[in-house]
Amino acid sequence: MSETFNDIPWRRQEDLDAYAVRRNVPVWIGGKKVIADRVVKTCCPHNCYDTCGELVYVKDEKVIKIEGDPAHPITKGHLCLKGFANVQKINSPDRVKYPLLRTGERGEGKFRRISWDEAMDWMVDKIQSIQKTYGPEAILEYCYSGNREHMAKAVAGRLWNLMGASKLVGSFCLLSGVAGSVGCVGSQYTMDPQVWADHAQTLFLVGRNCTATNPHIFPFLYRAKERGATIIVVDPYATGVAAKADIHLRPRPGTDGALALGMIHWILAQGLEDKVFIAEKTTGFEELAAYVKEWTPELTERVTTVPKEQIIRTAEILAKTDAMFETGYGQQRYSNGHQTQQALACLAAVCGSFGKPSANYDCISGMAFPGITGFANGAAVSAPKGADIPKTRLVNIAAVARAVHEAQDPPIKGILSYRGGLISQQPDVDYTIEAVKKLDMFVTIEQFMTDDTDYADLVLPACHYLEQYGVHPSYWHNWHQILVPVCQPPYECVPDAEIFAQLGRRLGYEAYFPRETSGLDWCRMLVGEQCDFDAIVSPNGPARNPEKWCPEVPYQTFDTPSGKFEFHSSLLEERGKRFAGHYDPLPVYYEPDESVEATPELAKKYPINIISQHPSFRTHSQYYNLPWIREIEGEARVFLSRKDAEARGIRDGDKVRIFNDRGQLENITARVGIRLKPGVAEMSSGMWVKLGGSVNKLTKLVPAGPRDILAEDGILTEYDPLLDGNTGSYFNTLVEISRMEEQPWK
Amino acid sequence: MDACFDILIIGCGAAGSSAAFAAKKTSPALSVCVLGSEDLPVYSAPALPDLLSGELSREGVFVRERSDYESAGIVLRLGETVRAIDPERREVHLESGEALRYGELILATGSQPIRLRRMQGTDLPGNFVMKSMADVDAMAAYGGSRAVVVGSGAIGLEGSMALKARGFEQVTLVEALDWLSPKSLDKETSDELAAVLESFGVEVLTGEAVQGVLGETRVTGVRTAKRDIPCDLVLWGIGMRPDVELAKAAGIPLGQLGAIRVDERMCTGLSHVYACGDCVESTDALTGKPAVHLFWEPAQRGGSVAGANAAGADEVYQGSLAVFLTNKGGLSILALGKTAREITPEERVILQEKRDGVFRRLLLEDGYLAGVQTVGSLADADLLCAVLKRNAERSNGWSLAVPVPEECRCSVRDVMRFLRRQRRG
Amino acid sequence: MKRLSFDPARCSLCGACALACSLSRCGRPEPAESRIRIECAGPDEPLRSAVCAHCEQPACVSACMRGIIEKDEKSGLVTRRWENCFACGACAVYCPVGASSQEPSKKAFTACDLCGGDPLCVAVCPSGALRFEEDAEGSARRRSAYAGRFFGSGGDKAQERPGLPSQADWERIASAVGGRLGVAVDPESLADACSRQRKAWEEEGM
Amino acid sequence: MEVRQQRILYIDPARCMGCRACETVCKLENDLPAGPRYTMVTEAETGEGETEKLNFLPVPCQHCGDAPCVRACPTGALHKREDGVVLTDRRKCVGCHECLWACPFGVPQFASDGRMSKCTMCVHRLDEGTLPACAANCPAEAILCDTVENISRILRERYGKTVFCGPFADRLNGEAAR
Repeated sequence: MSETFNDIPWRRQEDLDAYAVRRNVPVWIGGKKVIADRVVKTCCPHNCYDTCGELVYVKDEKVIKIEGDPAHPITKGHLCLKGFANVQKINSPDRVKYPLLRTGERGEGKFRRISWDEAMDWMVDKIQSIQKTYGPEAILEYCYSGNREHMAKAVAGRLWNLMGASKLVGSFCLLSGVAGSVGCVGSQYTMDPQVWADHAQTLFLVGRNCTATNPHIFPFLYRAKERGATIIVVDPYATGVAAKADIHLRPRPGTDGALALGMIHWILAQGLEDKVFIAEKTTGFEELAAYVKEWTPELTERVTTVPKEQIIRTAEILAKTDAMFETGYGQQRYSNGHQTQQALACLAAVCGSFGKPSANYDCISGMAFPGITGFANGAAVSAPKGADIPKTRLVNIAAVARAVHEAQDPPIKGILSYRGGLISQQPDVDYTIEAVKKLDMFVTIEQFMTDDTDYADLVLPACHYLEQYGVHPSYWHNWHQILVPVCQPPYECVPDAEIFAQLGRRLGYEAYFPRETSGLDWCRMLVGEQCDFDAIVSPNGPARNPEKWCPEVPYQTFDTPSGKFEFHSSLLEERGKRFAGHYDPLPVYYEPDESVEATPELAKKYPINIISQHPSFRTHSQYYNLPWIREIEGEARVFLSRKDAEARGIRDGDKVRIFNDRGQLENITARVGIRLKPGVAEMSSGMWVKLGGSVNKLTKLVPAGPRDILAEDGILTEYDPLLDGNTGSYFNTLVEISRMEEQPWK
Repeated sequence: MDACFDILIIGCGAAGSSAAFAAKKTSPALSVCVLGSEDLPVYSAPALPDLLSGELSREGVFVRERSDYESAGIVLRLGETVRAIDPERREVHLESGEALRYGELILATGSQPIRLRRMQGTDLPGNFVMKSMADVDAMAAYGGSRAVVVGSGAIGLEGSMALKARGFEQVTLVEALDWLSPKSLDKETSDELAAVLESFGVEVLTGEAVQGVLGETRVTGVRTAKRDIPCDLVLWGIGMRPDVELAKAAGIPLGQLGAIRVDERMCTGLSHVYACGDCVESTDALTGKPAVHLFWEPAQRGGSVAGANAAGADEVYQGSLAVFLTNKGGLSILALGKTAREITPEERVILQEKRDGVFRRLLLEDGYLAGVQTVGSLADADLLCAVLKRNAERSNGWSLAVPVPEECRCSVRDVMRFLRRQRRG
Repeated sequence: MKRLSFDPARCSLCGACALACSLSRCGRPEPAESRIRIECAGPDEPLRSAVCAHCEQPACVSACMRGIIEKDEKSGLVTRRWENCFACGACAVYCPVGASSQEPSKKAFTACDLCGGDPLCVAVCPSGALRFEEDAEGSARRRSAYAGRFFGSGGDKAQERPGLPSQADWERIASAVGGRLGVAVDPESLADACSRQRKAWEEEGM
Repeated sequence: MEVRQQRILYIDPARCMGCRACETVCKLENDLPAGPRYTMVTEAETGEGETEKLNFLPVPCQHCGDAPCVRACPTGALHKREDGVVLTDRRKCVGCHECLWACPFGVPQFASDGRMSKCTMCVHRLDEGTLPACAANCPAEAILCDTVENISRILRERYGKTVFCGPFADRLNGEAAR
């Protein structure tokens, strides 16, 4: 075998040629024609709306080129900049190639290469000794969306279930919005974009920077716009999609809910509401109408800083035209995020924007959590029949650092982390690092030496998503393609599911992790009978998910307890009787945890509200280490308004310090301009801590969402992700910015 | 076992040396060997007149030290004469009997000065050429105070100035044709040049063919068609001839001008054999026709192209310009492109001026600048050179060549102003 | 490597670069002694800079009959041991950009050496037409400036040729040159030299 | 001489939304390391108050009709093909940077070998009848590569309708299409 491929006896070798769409295909590379051995169809499983169809060209078991799959009805053969950078990523010389065992102190980043056998021995030994000393619940997985496909997580889930480890639940991304939305609407659906593109008269986008997170929406937006539709964008940040909008509303961060309430007020005051829809398909309208009385345009302007003329104009357009609501996730990354989404859902209902090809409401597709909705048979994989699966405590990922710090009986002593940047992505970096340092075992499965690997005891070489199987239905459009490995894993990299299967076998669960079960088998087991599995495996696919899960025009009916849209949410009301938190049946507005209004004393010290968008250059913390991407993105930057810059003597291009009581960032390049209104700054999330640009040095661990999981230290016995849902409230962060003494140009 | 080199270079002059360094730069892992017949690393032949005049020290003439080759990882074997090349077996046979094997061979065998061996008296002591350092050493050792310089090419002009500067009382420059450097200059320019030479005390005789060298045991004079000129030594500067004996014997195809034919990558007609320098026939950048340009710059540049390509690169040599350039001790002359005789009278416009001691003559062909001759300054040399090169490409579909507009064809100054404007945008 | 980057659109043709350069060479504001020359064919004609570009395949290196011009692989600079120059002029003839010229005060042909990494001409250029930067930087800046012009974000001004330096500019330039050379430089003499140069151009009909 | 139809790369700034996919698809297609950027998406901020917005403009080679780089190149390394594509013969380039100083768009790039290279309009693809990589991939369909006539037609089709529909004025006057 070549030196780029080491044989590992238990790593599966499969005939990947079976997946070829075409064979011996000429393809241009750098102006030269190369014959690729095969082209394989797969999809991108990153945490992104688009879930693009991809055609991957492979030669000598190396990915040489990626193209969009032109047959994909939504992504139409187009990829984003990261899609192409995957060629550089998968072939990067910096990949973790072998298991590495820490030799220095945590944080030093010193390792030595060991064999997989040694690595497995080390893990088994550690896990068993932790289990013996503290009990099985002292072990926890940490996993998020680096590769967002569901199959390997379910296979890992099988292992945690068998072991009786603490179980990771929740999300720190979007569940607070989901809770607000589910409370009013019930099950979540999205309408295919080509439907609204041909019918909607108005597009209403909230908190959604489509350039970075949803580029494939643009042809549909343009189709609508060129048909004469009005585009309205709500975002404090002047995004690329805002630039294409007819109206751009720029509320103070965290006040989108108030903005929606103000619009509902105006619509009701003018009698513009959809009276038929309200009468036939909703409940609780009177309670809402009574509450929004106070939200006059004047009050709304005062709270949101959006001029009342703009509020009125927008409200009238939404009410008078067929308006399609495409809400994103930015607006719900505040401690009041669930309320904001609830208010937006109510606004859509007041406008009658439900159940029509021209006017509907998209928050997230239920396909985002197929195991919860029942599309995927998660239990079949993670809770095998006949196994003795103990009920264990649950750890909420939105407060995982708190849980590690505070857990008793047993404490959390071992974390096996994969597909997530624990240190760079969780709020309050220093607090997270302290938590990691308390562990007896911190194992990461990684493709590169990240912030996490520096603190890990053992680093295992992960596979790129193109080297493993997976199931990842999109949470925006409704087309589905199974991920298949396009090439054999290089070096000693092993697909995630196979690592867990082998670990399971080594921990004594041979019966539950048969060697002959392939990734495709696990995928098939997970997807179950809900769709024609073979139709979505390369060379076939993609295929639309069945109507049952993705109606073409959703929300003709609602599956709330009342069977109607609930302005006054009975689900949230009931849930609130059982758990501490903020389960308000109405979309009552309250200030975010930290803001110039909520914490005026703190705001004297730290007057700038910093928000952190997801840039197009990266998916969270991935890709920045690639030369192509780094060249485009450049160094860490903070955007601020001219007024704020002037007041601090900061000029465009200056190096600045950003700080609050939780931490500080130095030598960040200031970009002064129009992107933000005074009082707001923006710094993209996901930059690595060790590169000095992690905004999470400044953010605070305050999970948004109705349930107050901090009161429970993030350790739960029962959890409903759709109603308790939490999100890191990254954007309610106050800071001060100052110019550095030392400037590079002097 | 025979020594074996990835790249073997015959000749350690400008072309051979630059080929060696270029090859190493392109592919440092390859083994490179340079064979030189003189026991000296590369030195500047064009600087020999300054060595003769005494302006430069011996050390000052060298371009590279032996240690430069060593530190670049090049094997330098000096004082080696090559007997034959066996392209079949990819071997080079030395006089010593040793055979060297090669992967790629680069011929940089240079040129030899033309000698009139059959003319009476040319074998007497006191007959000199100026090609090598040994020639200058010999001349310096020989001494004397009166010299006749035959031929008015660069060697003739610079040689006579150098002898004057060396302290010779009488230096006579004899040119058989009607004026000086007739291949490069028109008569008008030549007259300017002659005046400059005479102002330095060089006597200029044109239209006088040398018929013999006088003397019994050593040179005592030169006989021309018109007179006998008494002198202590004769410096012959009547031309150079590419040294192609080895190539010819090895069956390497020669061009119509008798030098080794190479393509733009400096490949000869035999695989694995490159050639560069004075021994090759390349393309004239202005005419596009085959040309043998025996200058430093083509040798140096052609050498680096040959070296790089032999080491695996893909470089091209875009031909060279016939540049007549001398800028020494107050003698400053530059001629580029065509002379008046090379342009048909109907298509020809000639402009000439002398301002502030600078003589400038511009020749337009069909309205395009086609020739330049200046005496007294090199100012704007780069511009004129660039315009000539651009005009040479005017047959190309996308050529940027622009004729000088009618209204500017009145004076040198107008043309120069137009050309300056043309250079950008 | 960083190199002298010239933006013709931003040059006011004030000649400060050449004056400063010559001051550092021979102590006089004498454009003929400068190693940088801004060539101008007329008031509305495009400008070009004649200054050593430190080419990758330098014509001067192969032209030089003394072998004293070298391309330094590490720094990327084209260096000259000009003390050994015997002034054959070949570098000037072959240089594609006209950057090599015989300095009257020296016997030798010379070219810009980037002042050892901190070019004086860049320090004095009052309009930002000359910069010392990486290629990528210069390219990105030009591209962004173009976008600014395209969308009209304050780019209109950038399109006009900037005006000549003011009195204050000349004072700043004089003090920058003086500070670097450790001598007093009279701002008047610079302004005078500038207007002399412009007059000469006018006379030339440019 | 018969002039072949001139092909251009046209960027529709109304459509470009700054995703930068053209930058990496170009890197991949042309096998470029970090360094030379055949195209680069630039951003410009315009407006004040309510009209403040970001604008995006990818800047590949403009393949100018009368290309200043071709004029400026002293070694003849640049030329314009009959169909309008400006191409570089890298073997003739000496790396003098004259093209970069002359180009109003900052397009010429210099790879680690110091020679100029730039956007070729993907001639290798054009010659096979496919679009340049950036144009083929653009998720916003903002990059067009065609003859001037065809591009003009596409743009009229895109924006003609909008003019007649009017963004929303008539609907606000009570004539909702509902």
